[in-house]
Amino acid sequence: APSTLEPAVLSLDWVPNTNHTGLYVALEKGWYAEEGIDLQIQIPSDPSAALKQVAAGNTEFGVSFQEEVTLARSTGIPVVSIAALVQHNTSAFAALASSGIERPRDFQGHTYASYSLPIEPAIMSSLMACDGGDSALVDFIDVGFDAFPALVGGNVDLAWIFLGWDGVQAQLKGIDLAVVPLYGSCVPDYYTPVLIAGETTLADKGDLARRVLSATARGYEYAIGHPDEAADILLKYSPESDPELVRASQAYLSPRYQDDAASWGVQERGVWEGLSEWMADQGLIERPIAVDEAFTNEYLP
Amino acid sequence: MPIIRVEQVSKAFQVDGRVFYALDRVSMEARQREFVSIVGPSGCGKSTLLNLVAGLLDPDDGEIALQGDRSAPRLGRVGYMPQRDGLLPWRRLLDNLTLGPEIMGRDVAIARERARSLLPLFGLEGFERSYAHELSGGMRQRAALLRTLLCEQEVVLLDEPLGALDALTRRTMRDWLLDIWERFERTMVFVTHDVDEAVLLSDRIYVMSPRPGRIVSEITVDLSRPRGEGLLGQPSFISYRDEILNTLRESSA
Amino acid sequence: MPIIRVEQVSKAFQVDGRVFYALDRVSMEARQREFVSIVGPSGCGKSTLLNLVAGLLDPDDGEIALQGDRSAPRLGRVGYMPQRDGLLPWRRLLDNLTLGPEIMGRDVAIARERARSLLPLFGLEGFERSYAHELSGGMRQRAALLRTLLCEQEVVLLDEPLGALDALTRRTMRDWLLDIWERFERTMVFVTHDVDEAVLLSDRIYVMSPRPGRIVSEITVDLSRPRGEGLLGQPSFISYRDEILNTLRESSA
Amino acid sequence: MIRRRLRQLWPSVALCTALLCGWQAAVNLLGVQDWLLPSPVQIARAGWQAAPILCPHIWETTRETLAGFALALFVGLGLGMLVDYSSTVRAAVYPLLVLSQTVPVIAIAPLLVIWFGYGILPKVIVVALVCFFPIVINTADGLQSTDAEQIALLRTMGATRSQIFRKVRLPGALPAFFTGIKVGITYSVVGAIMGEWVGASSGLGVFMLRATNSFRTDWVFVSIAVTAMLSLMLFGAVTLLERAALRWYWSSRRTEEWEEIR
Amino acid sequence: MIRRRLRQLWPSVALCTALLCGWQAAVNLLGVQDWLLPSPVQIARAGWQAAPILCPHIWETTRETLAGFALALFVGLGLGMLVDYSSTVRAAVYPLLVLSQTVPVIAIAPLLVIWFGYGILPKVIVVALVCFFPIVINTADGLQSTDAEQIALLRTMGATRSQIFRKVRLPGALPAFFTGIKVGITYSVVGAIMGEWVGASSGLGVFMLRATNSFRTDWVFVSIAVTAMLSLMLFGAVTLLERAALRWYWSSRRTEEWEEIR
Ligand SMILES: Nc1ncnc2c1ncn2[C@@H]1O[C@H](COP(=O)(O)OP(=O)(O)OP(=O)(O)O)[C@@H](O)[C@H]1O
Ligand SMILES: Nc1ncnc2c1ncn2[C@@H]1O[C@H](COP(=O)(O)OP(=O)(O)OP(=O)(O)O)[C@@H](O)[C@H]1O
Ligand SMILES: [Mg+2]
Ligand SMILES: [Mg+2]
Repeated sequence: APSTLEPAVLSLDWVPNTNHTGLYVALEKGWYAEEGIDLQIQIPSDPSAALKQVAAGNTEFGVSFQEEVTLARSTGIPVVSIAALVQHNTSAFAALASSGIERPRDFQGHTYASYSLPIEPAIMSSLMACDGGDSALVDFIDVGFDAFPALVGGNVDLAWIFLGWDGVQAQLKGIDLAVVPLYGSCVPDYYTPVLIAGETTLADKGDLARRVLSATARGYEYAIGHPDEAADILLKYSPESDPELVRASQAYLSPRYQDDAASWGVQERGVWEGLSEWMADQGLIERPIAVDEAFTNEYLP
Repeated sequence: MPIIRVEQVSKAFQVDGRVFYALDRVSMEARQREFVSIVGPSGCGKSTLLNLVAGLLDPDDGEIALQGDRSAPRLGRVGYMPQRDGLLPWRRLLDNLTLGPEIMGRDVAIARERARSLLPLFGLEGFERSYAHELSGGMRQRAALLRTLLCEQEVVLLDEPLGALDALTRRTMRDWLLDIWERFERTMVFVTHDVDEAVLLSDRIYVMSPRPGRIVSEITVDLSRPRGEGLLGQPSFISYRDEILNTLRESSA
Repeated sequence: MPIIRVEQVSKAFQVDGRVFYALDRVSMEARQREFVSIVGPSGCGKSTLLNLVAGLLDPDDGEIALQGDRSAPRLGRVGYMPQRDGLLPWRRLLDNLTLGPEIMGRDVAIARERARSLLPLFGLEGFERSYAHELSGGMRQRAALLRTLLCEQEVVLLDEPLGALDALTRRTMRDWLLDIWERFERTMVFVTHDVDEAVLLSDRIYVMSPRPGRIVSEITVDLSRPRGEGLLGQPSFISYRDEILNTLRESSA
Repeated sequence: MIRRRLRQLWPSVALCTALLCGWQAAVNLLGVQDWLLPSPVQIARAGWQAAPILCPHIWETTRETLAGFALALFVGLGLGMLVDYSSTVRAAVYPLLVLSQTVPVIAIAPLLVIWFGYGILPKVIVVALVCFFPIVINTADGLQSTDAEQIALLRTMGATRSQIFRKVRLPGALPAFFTGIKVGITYSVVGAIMGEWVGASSGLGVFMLRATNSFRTDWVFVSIAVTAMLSLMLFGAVTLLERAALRWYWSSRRTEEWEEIR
Repeated sequence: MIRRRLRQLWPSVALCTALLCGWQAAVNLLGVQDWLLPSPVQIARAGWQAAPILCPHIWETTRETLAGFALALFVGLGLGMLVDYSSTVRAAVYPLLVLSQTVPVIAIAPLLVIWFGYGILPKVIVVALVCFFPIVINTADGLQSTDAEQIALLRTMGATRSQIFRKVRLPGALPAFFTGIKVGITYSVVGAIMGEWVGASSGLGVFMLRATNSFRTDWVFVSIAVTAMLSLMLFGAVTLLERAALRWYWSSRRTEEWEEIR
């Protein structure tokens, strides 16, 4: 009976997009209810706010990113990554194809629209260093509101985009982008986005986490198998989104949720260690974090 | 025991940085049921004196006692008609008139009825719902006078209540004032520029001189009441009048 | 040719939703160098008439001509002292006095000098830098009068300019007004409640009746000038005075 | 009466129409891409299309706005009076009022959610926070501007502080109070939208964010248009209320208007 | 004079100190995590530590604020006068003014960037956009409240519209104008921060974003504290200016204050 459902809040990192499809599928199909959960999905003011709410424990679950979790844990914020929503980093640096930028060292002398994330300069400099460039010659502009329009409008030369969303959008609009993907470059791969929970939540309501992940995994598995239906479900919950964009993006992302992993959501220790050490090298965190506390596969079905 | 007793009161203002004495050791009093007038040249401190008695100002020096009490606050114990009418612009005439009873917590409905019944006498009938800016200068003054009297205080201070009125209206108002005073046993302090009026109305008259404001003479008017306009030509009247005018003339010279 | 000519002018206001005639077919005129007074009971429309002549209001009916011109705008062509002083609260006294010359684009420095030289006569010396709220009622009125005369217009409308003044100050101001009028060949329209004053000063007197405001009588005062206070007791003076008072009494009855 | 109101509307309608036409022409002639700046016609079309989705969002935002503004009114008036109560209170409270406006909502968003959850409350609080400030300052300054003569008169009648306040200060401060309300209500809908960014699942702010993220600029502009319309309606309602409440004030101004050659 | 000013400061200093102590105690006693809400002591320590980094940001934001506010003043006063010019202009322009406040900066950020780039200009525009509105409304309402008798007097002197405006309306509207300025200036620094979110490489807004994303809540609060301090200083400066400009006004109010039993 619905009256016995256990309420839980899940805070997205940002407005609903295809990263979140599995969540909405599970919601729509009633799989959370089957697990006895009344899941509420909320949208925060910004990603870091979601993480803090989860850490504080008044929001049970959240969507975040591995580098954020690493950073947060290094400052003592008790959040744990419990599932990888997408197995590999789909971020990329993008420029307009007409700009002539093709590889990282070409970034020199150009302007870059930054989200003010601390990881951006580090990644940029590593990437460029591998290619014999110098990131000091890139002009960073912090764009609090939106980077992609600035890129397309020609106000900046470079922006950080998500291939599964901005990249798809560019294709649909017939904008030719030159992209330098992070996955496969000399920068360590990491999980983005991930599902997180607070340490206290896990300690007190470990079973809830297990049930949520069980339903969520079903949702993502469905999305992997039925991209079109899954896209329609997402659109039902986010009718403001552009259907064409969502469908194309879903087609791009569905095979990438699980990708080469044994099952959906699994995270590897190596990936966590790799990023943590790299971030420590870059001075983003003082010392590598204890990765075993930062992530767990324990709650996955 | 006098109802109002002002003893050696001084009051100074700052004018252009310098201290300026508006009142200098002024003493005066008004006994129960007395009609006291204050005459004096413009700017001699008459309004300041009334402000002090009403409790709006505190003396820099000296003491003021209402009903023998020197220390009690004076605000709210006299009916005061200030020189400028002070009608509230957002109230219609009738609501302006009943302000006093309203503040004092009396029955406003009764006050309204009383005000309404007096409107014709004050030449304000038909203007019950007018705002102040729709009234003529004299009408505003009459409204302020009526408002003051509707406060029904035993002691009434009037600062040039008839200044903006023509001779006829003035006489009506004056008669009515005397009537109120006699019938309801009021004590009146009356500031005026009109020496004839002062003599006609008063039991006692204080004459003031300016800069600094001082009381230069106190005249008791020993004319029998009721006093009509017919008195104006009589020698006793004229002698009072001339005495006051002379005092004024001398003190200003 | 009269400098001011008011012909069959009517003016109505809305009072409580009803139309109310403040002036009903009023005709009057003032010739060059003439001293014209208007007397009438409070609320009869004297201020309204002056507002019309000054151009602040437009007649609902009838015509007004300044210097023979019926159609030209009247604003800015007469010196006008309104019944309420209208001193600007953010200006110090001296700056209030020179407002007219300032508006008319005359040399303000000269006007200031002139104002300063007249301050003692007006009993305002030492208050050059006072704000309006620091002046007594009579001082405000004198300031307004001085401000009006510093406009140096040929035609001057004065709405009860001496109402708040005591007899002595009043006489000084009156004498000075006459002096200005004679020396500088002004045309004066003077609203007063004081019938004596009207007779003493005027060449011609209009008497008004109230509701609706009408001119009930026009009296030409044939007394030789200069006219002193001594005139007050003389039979010719008294007959003028009584005539006016009688007219007023009758029209109000 | 109503016809006069309508006559007063035409200048703004005319000007708005002219601006919209200019915008349309500029977009068409300059070939501005629609994802950057859609034309009015595109926006109208998008609005038509989005209407069914939009309605519940509008309703949600309206609720938040009204509740928040009511709170702002209450708090603003209360604080305005408090600040007027004594110069010590004034000196103590004023800086805090200023402080309250200098904290970006986004910076305290996590706190708001943790304290007040995801319900309507945090949005109501954000709206109130945004709107109350002009109301307080205008009320306080209006109360302070009371005519000294009027106060003196009431004091001679033995009026208590609270009587002076109710009978003189408050009516005298009403014009300034309404000015503050007009400024405040203008911010209210935008305040609700900002409140929704703290965390919400419906409302115009949510709609706007989602549309932005989908690069549906036309829908973004639809939500701006709706926001603007809501704000204008509220502003208009306050203006009507002002006219009604300040009849004496406007009647004495009107005198001036016909007196003046405009 | 200066001692009196200082004496006026103590209530606010006392209240602020009390509030800060309460905050500190609450954080300590309730064990609030510092990444959620740092204590005042932690903020102060973080401020000390961040000072060298912070200074250029503060300077940048101050520049934007001042330039933007100057523009707002200019535009606000100008529009206030324009709106007062005729009731037709008023009716036409007022809705546009309201509209200008209902567009969230986030929605027009891309346009701002495309039109004005990443220089100081878009920030100045955002500040002006945020601040000018209360100035216009207060100026317009203040101008409208002019005493009808005073205007009548000037008209009899043959004053032109512009003379009436300069000699009566404007001085009479000054108190309301200053109220508007006080409200506007309070928004100015936050406006600059929002302007920086449109795109900037330095400024308090940038600092705040970076600190937020690095989970340095203490630094976020440092930047809020700096914002608050800047805003307070500007507000204080305006208040001083108001006192100086409205000597007549305050002198007539003072009469009332010593008259009143407070
Ligand atoms: N608030 C004030 N600040 C400075 N000076 C003042 C103040 N109030 C009154 N004065 C001065 O005190 C003197 C006396 O003023 P007051 O109003 O008592 O005169 P008055 O006798 O009533 O004159 P009038 O007959 O003209 O009304 C005047 O010179 C006036 O300028
Ligand atoms: N703006 C207005 N609206 C409505 N009625 C008005 C207005 N102005 C004047 N009146 C009315 O017109 C009549 C004449 O007013 P006016 O001021 O001309 O009288 P007055 O002769 O100057 O009186 P007083 O001697 O008392 O100053 C009065 O009844 C007044 O109520
Ligand atoms: Mg006086
Ligand atoms: Mg009159």
